[in-house]
Amino acid sequence: MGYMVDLEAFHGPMDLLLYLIDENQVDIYDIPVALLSEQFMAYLERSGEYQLDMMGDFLVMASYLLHLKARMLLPAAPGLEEEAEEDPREELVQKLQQYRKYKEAAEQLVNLQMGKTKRVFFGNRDAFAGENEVLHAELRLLVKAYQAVLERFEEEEPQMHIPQEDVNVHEKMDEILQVLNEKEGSISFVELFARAVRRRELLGLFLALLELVRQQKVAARQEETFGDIRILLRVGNEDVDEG
Amino acid sequence: MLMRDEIKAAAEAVLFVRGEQVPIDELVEILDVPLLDLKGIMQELVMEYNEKKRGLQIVFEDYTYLMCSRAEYSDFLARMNKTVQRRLSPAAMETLALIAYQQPVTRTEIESIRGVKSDKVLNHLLDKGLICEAGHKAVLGKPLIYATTQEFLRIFGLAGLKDLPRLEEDKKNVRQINRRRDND
Amino acid sequence: MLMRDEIKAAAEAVLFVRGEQVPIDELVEILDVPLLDLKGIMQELVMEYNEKKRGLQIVFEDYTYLMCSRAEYSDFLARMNKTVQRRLSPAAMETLALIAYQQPVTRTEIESIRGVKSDKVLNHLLDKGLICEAGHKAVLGKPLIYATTQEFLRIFGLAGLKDLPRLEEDKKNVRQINRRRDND
Repeated sequence: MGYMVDLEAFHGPMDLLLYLIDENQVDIYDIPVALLSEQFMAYLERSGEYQLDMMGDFLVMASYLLHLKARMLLPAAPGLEEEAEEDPREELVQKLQQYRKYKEAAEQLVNLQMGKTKRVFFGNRDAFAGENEVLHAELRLLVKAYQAVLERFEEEEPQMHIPQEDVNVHEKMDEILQVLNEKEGSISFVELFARAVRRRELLGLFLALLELVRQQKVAARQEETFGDIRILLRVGNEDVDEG
Repeated sequence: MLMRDEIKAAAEAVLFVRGEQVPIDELVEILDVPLLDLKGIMQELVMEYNEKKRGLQIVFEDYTYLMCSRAEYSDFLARMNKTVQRRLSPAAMETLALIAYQQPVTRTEIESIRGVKSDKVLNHLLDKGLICEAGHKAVLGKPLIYATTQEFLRIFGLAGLKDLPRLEEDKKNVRQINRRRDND
Repeated sequence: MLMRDEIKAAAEAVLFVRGEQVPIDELVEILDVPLLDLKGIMQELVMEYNEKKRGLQIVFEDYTYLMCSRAEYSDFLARMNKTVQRRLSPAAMETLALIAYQQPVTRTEIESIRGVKSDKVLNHLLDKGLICEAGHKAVLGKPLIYATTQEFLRIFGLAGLKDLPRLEEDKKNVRQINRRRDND
């Protein structure tokens, strides 16, 4: 499996996850979390260049899947057998279905736009715009247009390409611990990953974080599903208190 | 004061030239006819268009009137319009669909469903005039809420939001989850 | 093959959506009806519109059909105070932005940055009153220089040019552009 994967083809982690569910022909109500999280991570590792700002979203999902996998491995608490036990995957299933609903809705909208399904057409308002027209002038759009033209202009200039060296996970682990010490033992996931400049570095940072969690040197806390995660430095066995 | 037929003809002319949804209040002002009278007259006009199976129709929704083509003729018109259609990226379409069905909706709600940061794609849709900021939600932080625009209806050929294609209800799905859990 | 009434309805829909003169040849192609048949059918349709004194009419001229409002109702149309919002094309916006930030600037300078011919878009901006000719540059050939107008400031809600948002990278880029200009 040495081929490169184009992560860009998936417009987000939910899309990739749905793809993997289809690909494995598994039931959405009985997701094999261990298998999917493994494949999900494999995709991230094998993916080609990808927009950095979106990589963070994929990593949030990856950490959620790993967390879910861990919960699935825990034995059911004794004495609670009579109560209907909640499947830890239920929230994910609902999220996936909700997402799939809008993905399908988007396809229906495209069909409407292209006239593949019956639609109406409005009149041609451009034909009659006379003296009553006002220009839609928004300063934000003006600034954006200026930035775009300058960027285009810059692209034409020859640019230096710095070769990328590989990222060492152990170095990254030290780096995370150092940052946590500087930040009094607590940093947000997003803030931590905002430091990374390159995709390989992001992935290295993420693997380093996983290793630190495994070694129980840091703890990760997520307040809500897909919400930001706080990384906390552990002192002995106690979590450092926030704030 | 105008005759009934003249009012109809004038309303036709106004709706035609505007080429978008015209609020009934505005029509009252332009035609100088009392609201109640106008409502009755417009109801007749809408029916006349429907009876004769013309190529055009007048649709009343949300206190606005819209003159647009009848859906039966969408094949001819789609063929004709092909060259001017611009496609949105899948990410933009997905976000737009979400807003269309859930509106009004905040950015946080959009991001929680999509699982990705959506500020760029929202700006793109705002720039295209397909969505607009429709006030603030009355919760902590008063986040902006987004809604679709007339331009959205125009591009996707909808006479109103009630014409959005029906989606499979997720209620059915929730029931399925519960049943399955019981079986396990 | 469509029925006579269906052809009429489809033709109505096409003329409505186009809102401009549609050549009869094009109508033949879109509706897939032989020219001679179509001529007869369209003649009937034009007459129906005229008989009923509707707000709209179909005008046949120079082998083109045009759907438009009837002159009798032009007073109402003039009364419409609702203004139509127009957007500048991306090319116009980009050129305007360049002039706003780099003024006074010559056409050659604009074209060297945009990388495309810009005479048409400059004329468009001049017509709209957003830019003006602000004298000549004191170099060989004495080219015209362009600057933004009061109207530009008014519609973008700026008290003066110094209120244009500063860009972080601005200074660097200006230097780069100047360098490039000197090299040309």
